Formats: sequence, C-alpha cells, structure tokens
Amino acid sequence: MSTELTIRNATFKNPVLTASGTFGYGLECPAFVDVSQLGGVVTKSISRKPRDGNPPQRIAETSAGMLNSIGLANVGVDVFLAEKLPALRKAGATVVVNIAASSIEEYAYVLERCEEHEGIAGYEINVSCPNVKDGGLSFGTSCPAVAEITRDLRKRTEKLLAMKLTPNVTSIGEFARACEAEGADAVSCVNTFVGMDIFVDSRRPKIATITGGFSGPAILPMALAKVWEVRKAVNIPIIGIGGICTAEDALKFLIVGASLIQVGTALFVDPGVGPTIAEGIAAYMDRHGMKSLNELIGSLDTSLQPSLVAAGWE
Amino acid sequence: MSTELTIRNATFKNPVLTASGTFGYGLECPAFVDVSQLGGVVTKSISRKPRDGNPPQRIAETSAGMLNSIGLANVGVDVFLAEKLPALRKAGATVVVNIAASSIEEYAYVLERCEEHEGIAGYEINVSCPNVKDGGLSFGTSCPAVAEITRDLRKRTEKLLAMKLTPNVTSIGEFARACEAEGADAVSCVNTFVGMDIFVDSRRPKIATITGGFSGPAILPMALAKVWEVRKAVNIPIIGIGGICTAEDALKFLIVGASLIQVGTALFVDPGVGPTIAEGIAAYMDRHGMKSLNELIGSLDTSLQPSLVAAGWE
Amino acid sequence: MYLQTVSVEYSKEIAENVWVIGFYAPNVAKAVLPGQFLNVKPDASFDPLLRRAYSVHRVQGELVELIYNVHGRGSAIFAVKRPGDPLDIMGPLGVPFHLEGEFTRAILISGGLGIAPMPILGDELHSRGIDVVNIHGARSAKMIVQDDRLRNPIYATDDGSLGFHGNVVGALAEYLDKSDHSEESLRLFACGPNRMLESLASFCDGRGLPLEVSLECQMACGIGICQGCPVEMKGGERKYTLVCTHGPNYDVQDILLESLPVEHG
Amino acid sequence: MYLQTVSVEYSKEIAENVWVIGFYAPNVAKAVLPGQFLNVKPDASFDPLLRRAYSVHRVQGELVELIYNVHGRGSAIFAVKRPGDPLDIMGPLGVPFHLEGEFTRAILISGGLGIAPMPILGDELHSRGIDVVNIHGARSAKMIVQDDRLRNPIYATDDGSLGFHGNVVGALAEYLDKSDHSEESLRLFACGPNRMLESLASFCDGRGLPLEVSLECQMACGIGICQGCPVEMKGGERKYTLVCTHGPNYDVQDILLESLPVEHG
Ligand SMILES: Cc1cc2nc3c(=O)[nH]c(=O)nc-3n(C[C@H](O)[C@H](O)[C@H](O)COP(=O)(O)OP(=O)(O)OC[C@H]3O[C@@H](n4cnc5c(N)ncnc54)[C@H](O)[C@@H]3O)c2cc1C
Ligand SMILES: Cc1cc2nc3c(=O)[nH]c(=O)nc-3n(C[C@H](O)[C@H](O)[C@H](O)COP(=O)(O)OP(=O)(O)OC[C@H]3O[C@@H](n4cnc5c(N)ncnc54)[C@H](O)[C@@H]3O)c2cc1C
Ligand SMILES: Cc1cc2nc3c(=O)[nH]c(=O)nc-3n(C[C@H](O)[C@H](O)[C@H](O)COP(=O)(O)O)c2cc1C
Ligand SMILES: Cc1cc2nc3c(=O)[nH]c(=O)nc-3n(C[C@H](O)[C@H](O)[C@H](O)COP(=O)(O)O)c2cc1C
Ligand code: FES
Ligand code: FES
Repeated sequence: MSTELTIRNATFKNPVLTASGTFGYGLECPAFVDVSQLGGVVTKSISRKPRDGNPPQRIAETSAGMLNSIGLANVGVDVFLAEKLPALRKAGATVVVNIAASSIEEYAYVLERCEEHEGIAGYEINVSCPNVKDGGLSFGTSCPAVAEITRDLRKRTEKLLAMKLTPNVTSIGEFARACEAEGADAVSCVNTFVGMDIFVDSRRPKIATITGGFSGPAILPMALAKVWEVRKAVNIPIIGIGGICTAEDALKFLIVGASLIQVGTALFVDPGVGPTIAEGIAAYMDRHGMKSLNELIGSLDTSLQPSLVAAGWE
Repeated sequence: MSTELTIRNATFKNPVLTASGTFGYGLECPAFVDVSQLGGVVTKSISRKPRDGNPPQRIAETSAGMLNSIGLANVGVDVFLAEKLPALRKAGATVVVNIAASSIEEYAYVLERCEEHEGIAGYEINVSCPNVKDGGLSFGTSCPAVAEITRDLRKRTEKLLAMKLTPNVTSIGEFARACEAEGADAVSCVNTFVGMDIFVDSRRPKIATITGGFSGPAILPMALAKVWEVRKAVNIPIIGIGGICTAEDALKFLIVGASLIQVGTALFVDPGVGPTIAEGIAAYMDRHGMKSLNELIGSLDTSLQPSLVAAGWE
Repeated sequence: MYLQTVSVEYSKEIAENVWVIGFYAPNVAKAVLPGQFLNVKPDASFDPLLRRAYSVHRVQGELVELIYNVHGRGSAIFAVKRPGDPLDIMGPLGVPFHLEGEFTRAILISGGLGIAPMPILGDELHSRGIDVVNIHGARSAKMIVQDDRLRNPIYATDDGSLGFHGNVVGALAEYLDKSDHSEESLRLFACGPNRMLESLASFCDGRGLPLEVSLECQMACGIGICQGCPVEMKGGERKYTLVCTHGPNYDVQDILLESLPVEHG
Repeated sequence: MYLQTVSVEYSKEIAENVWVIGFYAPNVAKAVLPGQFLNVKPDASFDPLLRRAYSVHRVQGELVELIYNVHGRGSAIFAVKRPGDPLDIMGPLGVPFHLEGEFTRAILISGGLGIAPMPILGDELHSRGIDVVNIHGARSAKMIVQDDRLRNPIYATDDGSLGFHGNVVGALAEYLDKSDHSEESLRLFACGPNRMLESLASFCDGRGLPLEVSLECQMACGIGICQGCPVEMKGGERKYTLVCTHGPNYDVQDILLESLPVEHG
C-alpha cells in the first residue's frame, strides 16, 4: 500500500500538506512535529519585498471558524531563499513555495528568483491578492487575470504549478477551466471565504480590515462543494483545502476528487495534526483494501442518488 | 423606546422575523411560542402547485451548521391561502409570503393570487430557484433575471416587496443595486450557501441532491460580510439573515446595516428563540439609551480602522 | 410539549456501548405516551448544533430514562454527563404507538437500541391487561440489555452467545410456532435497524400479522417546521410523511421502508 | 514544549469571578519559567475552536495552577470542569520574564487577572535572593485574590474597600515615597489591562524606572505560525513583534502600548 503521489515532477510521500500561512515557514513548529513526515509544506505567501502585514487585530474567533487579516506579512523572497529554504530542506520537507504579488511582473520575478534555487518541489500561486493595476481588486475574482498569470508563469517553470483559487466567485469551475487551459498542473481549492465580525458594545469591527478571510471547520461543507464543482469542470489534479481537521475530513476531499489536501487552521489547535491525518488516511486505505491513492481519489459513489430531473421541480 | 419599524406600508413590531422554510407555516410551533410576539413570520416558499419536495435524506449536520435539500416542499398557493393564511392571521402574526417559482409568469401568478387576500404584510421573493427556461440554472445567480423578476412583480403590488438574494455570487452588491433600481423595497441577505458532505465509509453523499443549502451559526461571519457589501451598494432597507442564534448575533446585523433580521436554523434548536432575541435587542437599546431602531441600524463605527491604503500592499 | 433544562441523575453504561441517562421531569413523565421521543441538545455549544431524538425508554414516577449508544459526537457528550449536569430537553414529541383496536397479546420486537421504547410500551400494555412478550436481539450477549423489568423476554443473538441463535425474525418465527396463542389476537410492535424492520415486515406480511414500526431518520427540528424527515408512503394523497410529527410510529402497511436510508449522521 | 492531555485536579472560584484550575503536569512544572503561558483547548468541540492562552500562575512540585476570569465561551467551559476531566494543554510557550541584570528588589504590579503570572515570578525572584513586593489592584475587595503565599502584598481598590484607595499606579507612587530603597536597584514587572499598563508606563518613564510588561492580545496559534498577534514596536528594524513568540514579556521601552486593542474576543 502506498500513499505516494506524483504531480508533474513533484512527488509527495503522502497527500497531506500544510496550508500557506498556517505553518509559518515550517520552521517555527515545535520539536514534536517532524516536517519530513508531511506530504509537503506550503510556505507562507512570499512576495518580492518583505511585508509587515496589517495592523492589529488580525484574528477573531467565530463558531467553528476564525477570521484573519494578516496582510501577507512575510520576509520577502530574498530572506526566504537565503534563510528559510535551506533550513526547510535540511529538515527534510518537500517544499511548495506559495507566491503572492500585486502585478504579473512581480509574480514572475518571485518565481524566477526561486527557479535559481534547488530544493523547491513546485509553486502554488495565491491569486487572492490586490491587483494594483486594477485599482486593488483581487486578481482572484477576474477569470482573465487568473488565466493571464497562469499563462505567464507556465512559460517560466517546468516545476509543479498550482493555482490557488478563491471560493468567493459565482462559478469556480470557470476559473479552474481557465487554469487548465493555460497549462496549470493543478488547482488548489480553496482560499478563505470573505467574513466579518463586530463587537456589539463598541460597535466596532473585530479585525482592522473590517472584513477578513474566514477559515476552519465551519467552511468544510462549502470547500467540499467547491472541490466537487471543480472536479466536474477539469481533469487536472485538485488540491483540496478548507476546514480539514481530521483524517475523516481529509478523506472527504480525496473521495470527492482532490489528489492532495492541505491542513490550515487545524494546525493552530494541533501543530502536529498533519502526520496524524496521513496515518488515518493510510489506515482507511488498509481497511478498505486500497493499494494506491488513485483508488480513493474521486471515488464518490453517486449511483444511488435519485434522478433529480424526475424528482425535482414540477 | 420603540423597536417598531415600517418599510413601505408594512409595520413590524420588532425587527425579528422567522426565516422562510425554518418555521413551517408558523402554525406547527409548540404552544409556548406566541407568533404575535414576533416582528413577523416569513412563510415557507409558496409555489403555484403543491410540491412533495426532494427524496430523503434532506438534512445533514456539520460543524456549527447544517445542510438541507428540502426541495421547496410546500402545500401550494391554493391551500396556503385557504388554510394557512387565515390561521396565521388568527394567531396574530404579521405575515410575509415567500414565493418560489420556476418562471417569471409563475412568480407573478402566485403573487397575484395572494393580492386577492387580506392580511399579507408583504412578499419576499426567493430567487434561488431553478429557472426552467435557462435549463434549470438558478435565477439567483443571474443579475438580469433578478432584475426582470423585480421589475415584473413591482408592477403587480403596492405591498412590501423584498428580494431574497443568494450569497453564492462574486458580487452581491451588484444584485442588490439591480433590485433597488427596479423598485424593490428591500433585499433579504442571505439565502443558504452551497455546501456538501459525504459518508466516508460508503463514499456516498449525505443528502440526496449531493449539494445542498448550508445554514446555521457557521455562516454568520459570511452573511454579515454580505450585508456589509450590500449596505455599501444600496440605500433600500436590508433584511439580515444567516446564522443568527442570539440577540448579540442579531445586533451585529442591525449595526452593520440591516433594518430587520430573520432567524432560521436556530429555530430548530429553540422554536421560541425569536421573542427572546427581540427582548435582548430591546434590552441592549435600553442599556445604550437608544430610543428607536434607527439609532442602531447601520451604526457601525469604522473611524478607528487604520487606513489600509497606507498600511497595505507595498 | 415542554422545552426545559433538567438535571441529570445518572448516565451510565448498562451493556456494551448501551448507556442509560435518567433525570426527573415531572411534566414529561406525566404527559409522555409510549413511542414518543424527546429532542435533547448535547450541550450549549453550536458544535454539535442540532438536538438528538431519543425515545422515552421508561418512566418511573417522575424519573424519565432514555437509552443510547455512543455513536457520534452528540452521544459522546451525553456519556460524560455527571449527576447534576444540566440537560436541555424538548418534548414529548411525535405520535405515540397506536394502541387502538382489539388484541390480547403484544409482541415487542427490538434489535439493538430498538429496545429503547419497549419498556414504557410494555408497562402501558400491561396496565391495559394485555400480555406482553419482548423479543430482543443483538449481535452478541454483551450488547444485550438484560433488564429484569422487561416483560417475558426472549433474547436472540447473531453469535448464539445468549438465547436464540439468529436474528429476531427467526426468534419470532420460533415463538409463534411454539405459542398456543391465536394469531388473530396478536399485535406486533418493532423498533430497530431499518434493514431489520424490512425483513420483519416481509415476514409479517407473509403471515398476515399486524405490525407497527417505530422509525428513525435524520431530523433537524423534530416538530414539523423544517420538512427534513420525510419517509415515502405506499400510496395515499401525499408522497411523503414527516417522521417527527406524523410518526415515528407507523402501521408498516403505510410506508415504504426501503426509502429509509441505511446510513445516518 | 509539550502537547498533552492532563487530568484536572480542581477548578474553583477563589474571588469574585476569579477561578483557579490545577492539574499535575510534571514536564511542564519542570520546564516552565516565570511569564510563560500555556495554550489550553476548552474542550474537544470546534465551537469554541481555538486554544486560550493562560499564564502559569504557580507551580508547586508537579502541580501547575492557572487562574482565569469567566469571561466568554472558552472560560465558561473551564469553570465547569470537574476533578478527573481531561484538559488539553500546549506549552510552556513564550519568552519568560527577563530577569538578567542587577536589581535587588522587584515590584510586581498587577491589575485584576494580571495577578496571574506573579506568584511564579515572585517565587523565582525570591529564590534568587531578590526582595519581592506585590502591588495588586482590583475594582473592589471581593475581586482581590487574597493569597497568603503572595509575597509582601499591597492591595489597591478603586472603591477603597481594601488597602489603598485608588489604582495600582497611585499605590506604587505611595510605596515608592515611603520606601527607603534606592530606585536604582529596583525592577518593575507588570501585568494587567492595556490601559493600566499605559498609565504605569508613563509613570515609570517619568521616574526613570525600568518596567517589564506582560501583554495580552488575541492569538490563534500561540507558537508563531499564524502571525495573528502583532504588537507595534517603537522603532527597530521590524514594525511588529509577535506577542506569542517574541513576547508576551517586553521591556516597555520596546513597544507601542497604544497599538494594543482595548477589546478582545
Ligand atoms: C424518533 C427517533 C428516536 C430515536 N431514539 C433513539 C434512542 O432511543 N436511542 C438512541 O441511541 N438513538 C435514538 N435515535 C437516534 C438518535 O437521535 C441519535 O441521532 C443517535 O444517537 C446518533 O448519535 P450522535 O449524536 O452521537 O451521532 P452524530 O454522528 O453526532 O450525529 C450526527 C447527526 O446525524 C444524526 N443521526 C445519527 N445517527 C442517527 C440515527 N440512528 N437516527 C437518526 N439520526 C441520526 C444525528 O441526530 C445528528 O443530526 C432516535 C432517532 C429518532 C429519529
Ligand atoms: C499571553 C497571554 C496570557 C494570558 N493569561 C491569562 C490568564 O492568566 N488568565 C486569564 O483569565 N486570561 C488570560 N489571558 C486571556 C485568555 O487567553 C482568554 O482569552 C480569556 O480568558 C478569554 O476567555 P474566553 O475564552 O472565555 O473568551 P471568549 O469570548 O470565548 O474568547 C473569544 C476569543 O477572544 C480571545 N480573547 C478574549 N479575551 C481575551 C484577552 N483578554 N486576551 C487575549 N485574547 C482574548 C480568546 O482567546 C478567543 O480567541 C491571556 C492571554 C494571553 C495572550
Ligand atoms: C492565519 C491565516 C493566514 C493565511 N495566509 C495565507 C497566505 O499567506 N497565502 C495563502 O495562499 N493562503 C493563506 N491562508 C489560507 C489558507 O492557506 C487556507 O487556504 C484557508 O485557511 C482554508 O483552509 P483551513 O480552513 O484549513 O484553514 C491563510 C489562512 C489563515 C487562517
Ligand atoms: C431547512 C431549511 C429550509 C429552507 N427553506 C427555504 C425556503 O423555502 N425558501 C427560502 O427562501 N429560504 C429557505 N431557507 C433559507 C432560510 O430562510 C435562510 O435564508 C437560511 O437558512 C440562512 O439563515 P439561518 O442560518 O438562520 O438558517 C431554508 C433553510 C433551511 C435550513
Ligand atoms: S425533523 Fe423537522 S420536520 Fe421533521
Ligand atoms: S498567535 Fe499565532 S503567531 Fe502569535
């Protein structure tokens, strides 16, 4: 039985990665967490220059979820490549670099700087960033913009290129199709949902940016529905993300059609949950006599679902 | 101190209504619930003909939320007007009729049938219905379709006309603007989000329709962000809906900009929570020396939020 | 129907993964009829969010008992309740077992946790002067609730570790063969896994025995306001019946048992 | 740093809405330094979702104590823990109080729950031969934790119901005026509401007194992986410092206290 999976030329020893922005640079984690036991580590979004991030407060807790507005605080690509990447490699991690930028040129710049270095398995492109040319509107909600970024970056690398989609659109399948058409190797589904919370006594927003990114177990059913929508739209691999806390949660994404999954918010509660989830997936595969991940991926059985054309409206 | 509010010619004694589909016809509720203490009762979506609804199962529980695919099961407009409406009036409820349909003609038909009867405070139009002319795609995700329904129905009634928007779109503000432009008196924000869940052992969907409507406390931060987006887009009143379980939750929607709120899923846990929430709102207003709801509605204080242009990207 | 917070007297394991929870609720104890259920909130958290339905198991004076399996997150919370902990209950709910009509002997057939409504039903039938026989099955002896207060129990286990070796349908067939009672004066009541009910139903159909079944299905509200709990009817005007308010107890002739899902949760 | 489930010994109210929770955790007891905190999960539910940070209050042998207010949903769950209940803890976390440098007397100033880290700090300083004075303030006597084990306590209450009538800054000024100790050999440590820290900081600034503050701010992870807990620095290369891993204990000169929010939750 093997939980290994290869996409393009990147091989992951198991399908469990840590999600961008929820595991630092993979180096802050406590001693009891062994990053080499993870399928991979997706880095905090890396930008051209270092970023301080947003002012406090950046975090609010909600029912089974949380809001964040970190503002893409990161050390910048230079420090990342000089300090973080070598340390991560030494720790035995399979490294996926997540890139954030405010223009196509900047995405290309960061990726090309990374291309000069060994030990990167691939890239995940965070398109939920303000596009300065477009007055700060997110690239992620414009299908042509996402297509253009994909096209441009595809030319610049032979490595795994995964486009990380925002769920805050009417039709995520359309975005996935654009990525597939422009040569992306995979799509990561999903980034955070837009959310908001306030203090009723002071009548002030809980986080500095008023609205923020909503994540955690609360979003799982929506993220799963987005993966299902994307599964029906494209043939390239999907990286499932959203609210995964347990092996059972992870299995849901794999069964619906994800090839890999990422654990995010759950790491704040248990930074060592990644390997636990990987073990739980392996145990499930054993129990069900599955030899490879491919028997699991996309194995959702809808044969018993009633025909809704027959049962449905009038 | 008064919690009364009038929109067009409909007066609500307090801002707490029950959400469509989560309180039956307002008649099933146990004896300890007095519907006359509610701001109003929004009926289950009523269609031209009776509908059996979807096959089981229709419900799944998720973290702090639930999925449903009831399939708009309802008695149809004839039985509603003959049996349910008189009983509701007798119980002292302020009645808002929620209408579902699969064509513009059908919306118009149901509304006109209702217009023949006394005792209806207004209408809420559920546009999250399959548009048969458009191959079953939901009206609610097409801005021109929502505009057209609004325009058509506006001509047919002098009563309160509220359009109930789906959150599953890139820009809900755009839909609200279309409703405002076509003469809607209010927009109800929001209907359920799309969600999905599966059983991992059998690898089958938990609900018959595979995906379903996601509601409950889990969605509150997203619903609140949608209300905020709509508040910035239009000047007509907003009816806030999504995950409200307590007076504090309700206050959040009012402060962000809703004039009325609806309680949905929370009624499944406590069918009598509506009046409790109304009391909590009144107590808050007292505590803060507020004389009318208008001092509360849209009173969010963002003056301390840092300028994100300054703090933000690069 | 009451919505109230009561105080737990005990919550303890009485057979392998079979737990009983008891509390004083005078109003419920007085109002409840056999086959009705309570909707219980695990705790104040929104996760788990919904109430869980539990058949009333037994009433003794003002003490009400429910029994349950620890199955998922809701029941795991019930299992760690201690004396004095608050318990948020709503009920009694649902239409009770239909006890009208002429019969002199009742056979109460239960699989696993299907035993839940049988003691209160047996007590009521007994007080009406009706003979009560309980046929209770489980996979193995250690999962059997051996309760001295159960009237005329016949146990059946899949592995033969206690009583009849086989399922409750087999045990029923054997009982009927041995019994001198005329089948006309019998009424059968059953509760258990949907697949057990199906095979019992076809057995009863073959023998022309009247069978009332108590159903389980996923619910959200328990009071008819969500329309979340349909089960298909065998004809009739309406296609579906709502288990929470029209049920959970039905004449097996009225419903399509096959339409009930095998899985829950 | 350990992630483990321990067993609650007790959780009880020791002053108005001040609760103490105790448990045996030999590894934490041995490793923890004054000013460090534990990140505690209220229960297994996802609602509430995140861990809560609690300063270690006192260590006695292998017994670790935290103190807390019942404030919101997380702490309400701690308050109903009973002996034997599981408690999921992570830690010790954070940079301890900085105890380097020359000083012979330490003044430990706390407002309300700011008392939390003071006993363990007092014990450590005492073992190093440093004089310890505690100035502890609250709104009223009944909210004051009157603990005999607190070294040289001076109490201050806003309503004058116990000790000094006024806030801790007033009490500190009075103490310094009366004290014969040279101000050069003093070191001040403070923990409490952000607005108390601000006024204390400006007082110390005026008198040239060295002040170390222990901060509170909303956290998600407590270990530096979310970047959720920034506080603004007074210059230096980086704009923000992360309270969970660079703090929570800072020389007040290094940080902009005004950047800390007044509200939490
Ligand atoms: C009328 C009625 C009477 C019942 N009586 C009993 C009883 O006496 N004893 C008992 O142990 N159980 C009974 N059940 C099932 C019970 O309501 C719980 O759902 C079940 O114990 C699951 O426990 P959980 O919360 O730990 O499962 P979870 O996995 O936490 O449940 C998740 C969701 O699935 C639902 N669900 C899971 N299993 C079932 C099931 N078998 N039937 C219906 N819904 C389910 C839950 O209600 C919840 O909404 C009854 C159900 C109904 C409808
Ligand atoms: C380093 C550090 C040490 C702390 N030490 C103590 C202590 O010893 N005793 C104590 O009672 N409290 C302490 N706190 C605050 C504590 O972490 C809890 O957040 C607080 O008790 C709120 O309780 P709750 O979960 O009931 O509130 P809820 O309303 O349920 O909290 C909702 C969210 O807001 C956060 N939050 C609420 N209040 C605060 C606060 N004052 N500071 C930071 N986050 C907050 C919670 O952590 C949670 O994420 C400390 C905080 C930090 C950062
Ligand atoms: C605190 C925080 C910071 C995040 N930062 C990033 C980021 O820098 N880049 C990115 O692509 N996604 C970021 N995300 C999104 C996560 O990678 C993930 O897509 C999302 O949180 C949903 O997964 P979850 O529910 O498992 O957390 C962040 C999420 C959180 C909670
Ligand atoms: C079981 C169920 C049935 C619903 N049926 C309808 C309906 O018939 N028409 C409608 O407009 N909305 C319907 N809704 C949506 C609710 O009115 C409400 O918009 C949504 O549930 C969000 O609010 P909540 O989180 O408070 O439940 C239904 C929701 C649920 C949970
Ligand atoms: S459970 Fe809601 S209608 Fe039956
Ligand atoms: S709380 Fe996560 S970085 Fe500090």
